[in-house]
Amino acid sequence: MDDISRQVAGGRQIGLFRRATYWLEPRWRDPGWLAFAMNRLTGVIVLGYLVAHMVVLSQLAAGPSGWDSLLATFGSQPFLVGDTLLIGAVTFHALSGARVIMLTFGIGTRHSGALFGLVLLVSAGLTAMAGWAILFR
Amino acid sequence: MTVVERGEIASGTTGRNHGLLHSGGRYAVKDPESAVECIEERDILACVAPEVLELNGGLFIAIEEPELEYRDRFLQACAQCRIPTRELSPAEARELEPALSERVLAAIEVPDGVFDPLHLCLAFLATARANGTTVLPYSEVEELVVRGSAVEGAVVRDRRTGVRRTIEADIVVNATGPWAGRIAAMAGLDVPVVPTAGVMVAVAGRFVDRVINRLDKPSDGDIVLPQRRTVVIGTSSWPVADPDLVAIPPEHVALMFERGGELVPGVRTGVTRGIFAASRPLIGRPDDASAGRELSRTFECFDHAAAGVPGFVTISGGKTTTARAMAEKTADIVCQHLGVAAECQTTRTPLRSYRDFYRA
Amino acid sequence: MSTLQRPVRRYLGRPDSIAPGHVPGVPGSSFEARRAADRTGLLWLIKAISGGLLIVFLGLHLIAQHLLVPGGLRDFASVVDYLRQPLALVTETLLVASVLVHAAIATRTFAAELVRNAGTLRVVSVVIALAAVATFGYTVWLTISVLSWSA
Amino acid sequence: MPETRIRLRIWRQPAGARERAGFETLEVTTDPQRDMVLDLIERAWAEVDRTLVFRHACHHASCGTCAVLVDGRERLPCVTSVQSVWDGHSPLTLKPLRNATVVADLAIEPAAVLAAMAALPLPYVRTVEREVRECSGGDGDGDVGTAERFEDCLECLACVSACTVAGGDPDYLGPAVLAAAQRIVEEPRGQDVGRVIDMVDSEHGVWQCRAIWACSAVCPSNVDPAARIMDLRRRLLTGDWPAAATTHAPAGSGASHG
Repeated sequence: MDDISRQVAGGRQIGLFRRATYWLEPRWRDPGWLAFAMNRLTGVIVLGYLVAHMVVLSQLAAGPSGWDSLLATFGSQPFLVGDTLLIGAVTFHALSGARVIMLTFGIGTRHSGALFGLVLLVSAGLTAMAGWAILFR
Repeated sequence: MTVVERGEIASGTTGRNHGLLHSGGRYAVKDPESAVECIEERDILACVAPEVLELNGGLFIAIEEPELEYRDRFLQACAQCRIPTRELSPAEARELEPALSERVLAAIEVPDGVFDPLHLCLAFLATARANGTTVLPYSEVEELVVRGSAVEGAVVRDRRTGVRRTIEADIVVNATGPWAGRIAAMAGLDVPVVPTAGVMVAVAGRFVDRVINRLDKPSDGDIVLPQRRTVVIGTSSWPVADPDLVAIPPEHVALMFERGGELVPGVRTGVTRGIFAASRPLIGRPDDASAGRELSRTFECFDHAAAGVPGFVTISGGKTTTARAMAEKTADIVCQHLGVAAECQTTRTPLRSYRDFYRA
Repeated sequence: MSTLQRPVRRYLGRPDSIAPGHVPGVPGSSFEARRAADRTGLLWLIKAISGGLLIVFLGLHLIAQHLLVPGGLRDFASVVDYLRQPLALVTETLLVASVLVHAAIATRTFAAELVRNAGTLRVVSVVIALAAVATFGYTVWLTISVLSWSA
Repeated sequence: MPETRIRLRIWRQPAGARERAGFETLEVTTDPQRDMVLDLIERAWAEVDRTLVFRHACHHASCGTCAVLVDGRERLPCVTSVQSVWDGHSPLTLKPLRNATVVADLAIEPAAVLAAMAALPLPYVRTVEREVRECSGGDGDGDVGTAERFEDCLECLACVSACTVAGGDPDYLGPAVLAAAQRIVEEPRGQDVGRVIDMVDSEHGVWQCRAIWACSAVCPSNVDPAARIMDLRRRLLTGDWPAAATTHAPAGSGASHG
């Protein structure tokens, strides 16, 4: 933290709880806030899944019999629904990240709110398609 | 030295004006004393505080036939007051300022400028702070400390904490503009200051870069000047009893649009950004206040020692443009009383950046 | 192309625009010392690039591993056949690598918001980096053990 | 529109002390079509409670002192008409800006952020751009490019208040300072661009912005800080900033000092 930041701080202390939850304080009138909060939430969800995915994949080390017996459970309905939601989180997170990158390079800076709307729309569409492919095909 | 301000810096009259850095042209014909003060101060500020000034110049333009006769008297008066002028053809004027009315008959360029009231004040105060002055905002003078017949300090309440404390002082300077009467009364004195309000209207759209004045004797709504992406139309005049809360007569507002529209037609259809009024401290007696327009714009410094109340000086009247000159005159009197033989340097000492006011 | 040299030298080499000196009025504010420690721009760029790569590799992964596979899940033999193809092996490895890089940088950003002390933050960053490398190591080991299983 | 009564639910916080802070309702008369919200605050002070502390100066959006939260949204009350924010009957809630220390009631202490602005420092005068001049009618386009005007930023700190990130980290330089830095990079006027670039290219500088864009949404003065922060990020990644102070400082602009 350099001296300019220390001056900006000007004695305003922010506690650990607020530092951990500041991004959840709603600003419904600013779509960018929702984009940021959902980006984080979906990020955490996907990270959580990846850890679980790693644990599951470690069963491969137990050989074919161990692994193949798992397929039935992971192919069951609740898991498929879970997978669809997961794809929703991933697509949203990816497109929301793309939005930030576009804005950083000056693309769509006049419509940052609308860009978020587009991200929601496209990710919902993709998720619906994936859901159809997973659940009904 | 301590500066005590009742609210935020410049929350009084000085903060709430249209920010015209007078070249003096407005007063050259009718109030030459004021005009000379303005042009001298304009040149000083342009060199000591360039950072907070827009120096795009100003135009006096004639719209109607009768105003053409005023042109020669205006040029002659400006020459006498050493205000540099340059005559432009109507076409040249409209080339520089395309938003001007098509009916421009004559145009004279003068070195008017525009300042930002708050930041000009902060520049002065930043320089004062750098030289050891303490600035106390949100601190209201509730009483003067009068011992015998002399004023020896003031009782100040910090409105943020409610704490009252007394500040002892060798000399108390009453520089409270239209409130000068109220403060002087605390020492049993009466100063001839007449609070005279004037309405100003801010319209969205930077129609002009220069200050546009009407080439005529001073009248209501005779000025349109730029402030960032807006223009401000001013002003009018009516005496007010209590400068704390000025009720704006609607007809004055309508007059601003109508008169301002004659100079820059675009303002009539512009979006109103702000309608505001502050009361100017004009020197004079209430009875001649009805002719508010005629009261001189010059300033006056009352050394109340002469009235048997030493340690108390009132400075009032004047314009924001001539604030430095007012301070110089007051400081001369204060130095006399304190036996200080310093020579004024504020005409050539560059002001600190207003930003330094916020530095530790 | 010449302007691109500047970010490269700024973030990777000796930045050309080291502030000549002290900022008057702001105590102890020479920027040189701080400059070297602050490559957040580079971190952001890597996060963005890895994000972009993720979109590609995850897309391939979803298609190759789930969409084209009947029932959506590969049994053990199918996993081995798939990983035997060199192209699949490369894309899956790059997928894991970019996920780990992306997640590591993002986790560090979270940590930077919670941790006030610069020293502690540096430690946490190193821990996160080690965790990512360790995870990558584990996936390499797992892949090898799966491929060698059938041999 | 006839005069009517309006209740102002104003945050009161004597001497910034949080424990004695709370809302108080002051009622004043208003003509919603003509009054601005600042007129109501001033009337509440003058007629109802003289202890009310609030910041104000110019009353026409040129000084930036009066910014407050009106029903939770950052606004300049001096240019916010009552009819544009009032539904005609429910009280209007007024609170001091977020992410700043409260001096008392509605007044905040701007020094922390403005000291950082002073460290840049952004010259206050700039050259007039073509698109800003309303050249209605007439042939010429005036003297765009040589005439001067003040920077758009009023330093009112509405953007800092609206910034979610600034709410979580006091060390974040914030939209106001970063937008000012971008203006220096865009129009150096004799400032040391390299030093400003070093200052903003940091953990608590442009890279902490999350593209929320609330700052640009509430800015009352056309600064669009979010787009300027992103412009700085783009410039840093592509090396697109002037090596030295190439453009001369226009006449009368801030001499580099301090």
